[in-house]
Amino acid sequence: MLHQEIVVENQRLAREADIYRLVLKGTVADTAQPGQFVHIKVGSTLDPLLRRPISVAGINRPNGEITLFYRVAGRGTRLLAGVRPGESLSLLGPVGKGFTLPTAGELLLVAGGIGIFPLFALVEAVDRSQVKVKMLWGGANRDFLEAVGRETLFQMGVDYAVASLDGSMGQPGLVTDLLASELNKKGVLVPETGEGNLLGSDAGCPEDWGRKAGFSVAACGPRGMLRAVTELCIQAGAPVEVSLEERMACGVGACLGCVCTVRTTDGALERKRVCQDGPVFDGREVVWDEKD
Amino acid sequence: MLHQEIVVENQRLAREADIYRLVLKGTVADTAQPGQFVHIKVGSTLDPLLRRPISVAGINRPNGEITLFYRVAGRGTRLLAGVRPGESLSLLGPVGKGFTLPTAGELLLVAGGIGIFPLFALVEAVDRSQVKVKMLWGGANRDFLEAVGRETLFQMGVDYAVASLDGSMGQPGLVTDLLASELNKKGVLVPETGEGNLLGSDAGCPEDWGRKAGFSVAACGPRGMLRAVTELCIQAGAPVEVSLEERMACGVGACLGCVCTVRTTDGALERKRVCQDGPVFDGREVVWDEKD
Amino acid sequence: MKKIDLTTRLGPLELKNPVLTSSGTYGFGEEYRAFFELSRLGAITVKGITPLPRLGNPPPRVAETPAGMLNAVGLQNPGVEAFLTTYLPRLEKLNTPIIVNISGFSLDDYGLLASMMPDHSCIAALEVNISCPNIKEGGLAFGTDPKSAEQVLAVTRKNTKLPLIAKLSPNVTDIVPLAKAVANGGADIISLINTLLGMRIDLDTGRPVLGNIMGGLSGPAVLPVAVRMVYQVYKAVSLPIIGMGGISCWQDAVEFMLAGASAISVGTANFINPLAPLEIISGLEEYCRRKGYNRVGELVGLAHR
Amino acid sequence: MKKIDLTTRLGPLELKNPVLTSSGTYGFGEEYRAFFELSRLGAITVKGITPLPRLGNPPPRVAETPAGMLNAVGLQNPGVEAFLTTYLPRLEKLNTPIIVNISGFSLDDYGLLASMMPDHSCIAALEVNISCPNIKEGGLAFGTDPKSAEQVLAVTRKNTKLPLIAKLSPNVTDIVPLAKAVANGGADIISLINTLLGMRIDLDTGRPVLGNIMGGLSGPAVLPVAVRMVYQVYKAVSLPIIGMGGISCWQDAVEFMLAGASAISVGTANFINPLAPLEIISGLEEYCRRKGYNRVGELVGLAHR
Ligand SMILES: Cc1cc2nc3c(=O)[nH]c(=O)nc-3n(C[C@H](O)[C@H](O)[C@H](O)COP(=O)(O)OP(=O)(O)OC[C@H]3O[C@@H](n4cnc5c(N)ncnc54)[C@H](O)[C@@H]3O)c2cc1C
Ligand SMILES: Cc1cc2nc3c(=O)[nH]c(=O)nc-3n(C[C@H](O)[C@H](O)[C@H](O)COP(=O)(O)OP(=O)(O)OC[C@H]3O[C@@H](n4cnc5c(N)ncnc54)[C@H](O)[C@@H]3O)c2cc1C
Ligand SMILES: Cc1cc2nc3c(=O)[nH]c(=O)nc-3n(C[C@H](O)[C@H](O)[C@H](O)COP(=O)(O)O)c2cc1C
Ligand SMILES: Cc1cc2nc3c(=O)[nH]c(=O)nc-3n(C[C@H](O)[C@H](O)[C@H](O)COP(=O)(O)O)c2cc1C
Ligand code: FES
Ligand code: FES
Repeated sequence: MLHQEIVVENQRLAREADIYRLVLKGTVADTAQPGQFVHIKVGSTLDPLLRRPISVAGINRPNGEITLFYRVAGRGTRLLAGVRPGESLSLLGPVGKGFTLPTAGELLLVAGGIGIFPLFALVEAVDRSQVKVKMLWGGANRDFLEAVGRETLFQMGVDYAVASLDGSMGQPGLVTDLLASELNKKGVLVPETGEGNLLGSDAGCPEDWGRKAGFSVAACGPRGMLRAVTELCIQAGAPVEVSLEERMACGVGACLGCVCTVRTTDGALERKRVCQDGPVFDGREVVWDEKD
Repeated sequence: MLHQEIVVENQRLAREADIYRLVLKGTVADTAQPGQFVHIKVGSTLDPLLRRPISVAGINRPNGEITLFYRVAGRGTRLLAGVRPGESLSLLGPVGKGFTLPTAGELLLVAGGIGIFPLFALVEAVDRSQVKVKMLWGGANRDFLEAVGRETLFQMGVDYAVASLDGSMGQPGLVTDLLASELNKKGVLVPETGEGNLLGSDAGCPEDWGRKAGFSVAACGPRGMLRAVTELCIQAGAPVEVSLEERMACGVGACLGCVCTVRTTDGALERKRVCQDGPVFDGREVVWDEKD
Repeated sequence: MKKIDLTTRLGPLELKNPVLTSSGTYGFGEEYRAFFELSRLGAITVKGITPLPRLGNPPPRVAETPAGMLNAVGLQNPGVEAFLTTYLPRLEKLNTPIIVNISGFSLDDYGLLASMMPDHSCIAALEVNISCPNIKEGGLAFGTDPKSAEQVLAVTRKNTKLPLIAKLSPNVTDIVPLAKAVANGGADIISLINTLLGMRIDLDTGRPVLGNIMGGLSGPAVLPVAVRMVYQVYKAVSLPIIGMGGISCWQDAVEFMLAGASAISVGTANFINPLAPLEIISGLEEYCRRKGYNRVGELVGLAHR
Repeated sequence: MKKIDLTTRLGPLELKNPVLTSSGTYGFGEEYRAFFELSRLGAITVKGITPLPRLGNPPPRVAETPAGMLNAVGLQNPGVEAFLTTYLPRLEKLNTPIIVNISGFSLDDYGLLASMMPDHSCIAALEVNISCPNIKEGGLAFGTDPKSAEQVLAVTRKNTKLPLIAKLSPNVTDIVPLAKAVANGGADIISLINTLLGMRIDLDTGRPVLGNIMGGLSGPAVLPVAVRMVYQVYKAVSLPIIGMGGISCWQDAVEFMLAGASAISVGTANFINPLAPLEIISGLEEYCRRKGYNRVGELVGLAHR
């Protein structure tokens, strides 16, 4: 669980976006699964104190390498950006419950911004001779999308569609618009009743169209987007898995610091640990409005 | 006062002793004086928090370079040891009151262990065509002395004698033994009266032999050694300057964190700031037993 | 190599070494099983247990601070019944003394919790938490008023034969009267410190970071406050002390023992370095060897000479 | 570029910007003259002044802690007479409002100090320090008992027309009663926090590091405790607040203002980065610009929405 791994590469992808690709050699690659993350000690001193969770975006078992992508968000990731090839990093992991790997049918991936990173690992892991994979991806604009991963997507040879807020690339608008069209195309989207919230239970799901149609959805991105994706999937009766983020301390399930609220099948509220019970959850069980 | 200087060299001198030579290029060299120090920010985060004081050991005005020597003592100096040429460091300084530069007569330098570092700068700065300079230096053993500076001393071409605790190099014993013989040779040492403490005032000085003989002493090393050196100099009636160390915060005289106790000429006790009123003090004014 | 005696006596509680893990930072032990053989620990203190199950506070529950962290978990726990039926049997298998941290909102709660804890299981002691800052209903209030603190200990004492550890809050003007009060109430051991009350505000939203607004500060940042309190309590009260607050390496552990702690407990540091407790055990041993002590117990309180 | 109004009103005290430097960390100003034009500061608070000169505590007086430091200077200062004759004339030349921090060991001391401070000089306000942890004779005692705190402020009020700032200690169970007490006593402004009581022990000697054994913890480590207390006092008392404790960058300053501080003060951070106060002034300005505020005062207390 605790590994000292060697930095093979730690490189900025593009000036504007402040995104780095980090390749690490060690033993995490042996067991990592798409959707899991590693918990990284940045810096060698007591400040910053806590480890930083970064999703596994690529798993190269033969080479013993994992690939991570990260955005410089604050002090910790800035320190991480200063690490050089040949140095080593302390990793805890791989941690968490990853995505379900479908073995047949169709897998729709929905990514918001840098939420695409863990989905790279999923694309790689799925047997694309058996499963049809399509990626829907939204971001602010062309520059961002180019910087973050268009190239990677292209190299993966996966079918994809993009949306950008300013229309500079792909369809103007949100990635959830792409998803809605996709579901419409499939004819599985139940028209909204206007009766409000379908979330938090299966109750609102009128029919199991999506599941029957043999496709499922996996999504990663900002919370608002994941909520919208879940709503659409409920309307479409499609299984949906979402990867959540929460501030973390231990990363192993011991501190109860990283919880999200879920509604269990019997309707009771429960707090689950994003680090251990997730980060991937069934979208339907997540209580999207957390109040008390 | 606040400088960002470029690391030209940061190199371990010897395996066993964990001593580094650090050469920095910038503007401190323009004004630094022997005995002064620079206050260095180690690391880029909030831990360790405080700057670290390191004496200026070499001043190369034409090249705009200063040389520092430091021993890895703890977390801060360990971080410093990781800095690479080409990186930059934040220095505050040069700070403090350095050694008096004699222009004639003889200057006896007395160094204990790594206390030799600031004295290197003094050797360099003194006009040796006018002033006779001799270095007395003590350390634990040959390995240590070789590692820390025998080579540098040799290159400086200064007259020197060494003492080592285990006798593996030079005279067996303490550097203060060397000083006592030196003073005896000069015939200036008053035989001890056995009446005890001469420290803390000029009162105990029977005659001004040393001063009259035109020589003075400058010393740097552990507190116990400096005290013994001062006692000998008082017996010899010789002016003595000592470089003190104290834990520091601001380094500019603002926090009153780094004081030593001195007795003023009228006999009153006073607390002086090592960073600003020192680090070099007249040995006679220092109150060596600090109690309340 | 000289063998150092690491056994540690805390009043009625004897442990094989003085290194514990702290309540709320070590789950129910199992979470750290992947890292090493947990039986090597002096003891494991489990998450605070309340009479009824608690959902705890809404997220976010943690925030980082300089060399520290805030938490506002709010005593999420399965409740005493689920603890006894589901968790205790699993704890038995860890082969380590277990200290159960108990938290109540009334004197009755404490009495009830104490009376329900079996005294022939892996449970080696109860840690009476009168100092949790993350709940509105009580907790901290018991920990800041000497009279209430004494009553909590007294009622707990009446309901169990297990060794009792009183866990004190640092959020007080003077720790000594509290320490004396819990001693009078019947505590066998004092543990300190719990977390310091703190908060952070998010610059983007302009709102407090934590769902619960305020939270408890732990980690290296609080170490000097904790060492000071251990020193003060050691001087004033004769009960053995379990010191904690910011311990992340053996040097910190030695500092606490010199200040007066007979045992120490590792909390937040587990999150950064799960091997910290083991490293501390060997560091303590090595320090004793270097300094010429035969028993780790010889360190206790030396700074008071 | 939109101009942001940085002027700051603290009751009777108006400052050109909300960034001050803290007592005991900024000497008598002159020590920092080499770094920038000191008149750019909102105000400078000078070292605590007592009626008689004080040698202070024996060294060592400082110790480093994780993201913080301890000090036990013990109020070394030249005494009020030397202050008035030697230091005040030099302070006049700095062209900046000066806040004089006063410390006493009795009510009379505070009355005397207040009565001796001229009200037509560069002195813009008095900061009444009832919270210094580094002296045995009093100081902290005044700062932990609401009744005494009120009396200190009342006697000070009676002896001066200058704006009065009451500086509170964080070493209390509840900061709110203290804040209310100094408000009743006649304080115009509340400043908080002073240092937290802490200590460290040297592993080589086995003895406390500080000459005075215990000392005051300051620096980033204490920031979450300070923000919490500003938040609590803002909620409970209507006086303007000067927030301090661990501020080292503009982000920290914004956090304090959102919590309820009308001005902030930089202490320990000066030791590491003497330019910190200037960087904070421009950072605050830039933040207001980005967030669309016209006056820095609009930030005050926003976290309470
Ligand atoms: C399971 C998981 C997987 C993640 N995978 C990736 C990834 O593959 N690539 C990537 O770039 N980022 C990822 N993140 C987010 C990443 O962990 C944070 O951006 C990082 O911890 C910020 O650290 P910092 O010190 O740079 O920023 P800080 O200075 O700590 O904070 C900067 C900003 O980041 C936010 N933040 C801090 N901690 C977290 C956190 N744990 N989760 C979310 N936001 C946070 C804060 O709200 C703040 O606004 C993941 C987070 C989680 C929980
Ligand atoms: C004016 C002055 C000039 C100095 N010049 C040199 C020099 O040229 N070369 C050199 O190697 N060292 C020099 N020192 C000592 C050097 O500053 C300390 O060794 C260093 O700050 C220790 O930092 P650290 O983080 O590595 O150790 P820490 O982990 O902070 O402490 C390790 C040990 O060093 C001691 N220490 C900590 N701070 C100081 C301090 N300010 N002064 C003395 N001891 C301290 C502590 O007692 C502790 O035992 C000088 C000190 C002063 C005050
Ligand atoms: C996430 C978290 C949860 C905690 N929960 C509890 C608890 O339930 N009961 C308790 O007595 N202390 C609890 N504590 C306090 C710790 O046991 C310990 O006293 C404190 O964190 C100081 O030690 P540290 O700095 O080593 O973490 C908790 C601390 C943290 C960080
Ligand atoms: C070395 C030092 C000396 C101090 N002296 C005083 C003092 O004389 N009077 C006072 O009211 N506060 C004094 N303080 C407290 C500071 O003014 C300030 O309240 C505290 O350090 C918290 O702020 P910081 O974390 O930014 O330093 C002193 C602090 C330090 C570090
Ligand atoms: S981060 Fe500790 S339980 Fe998830
Ligand atoms: S270190 Fe601040 S006065 Fe010397």
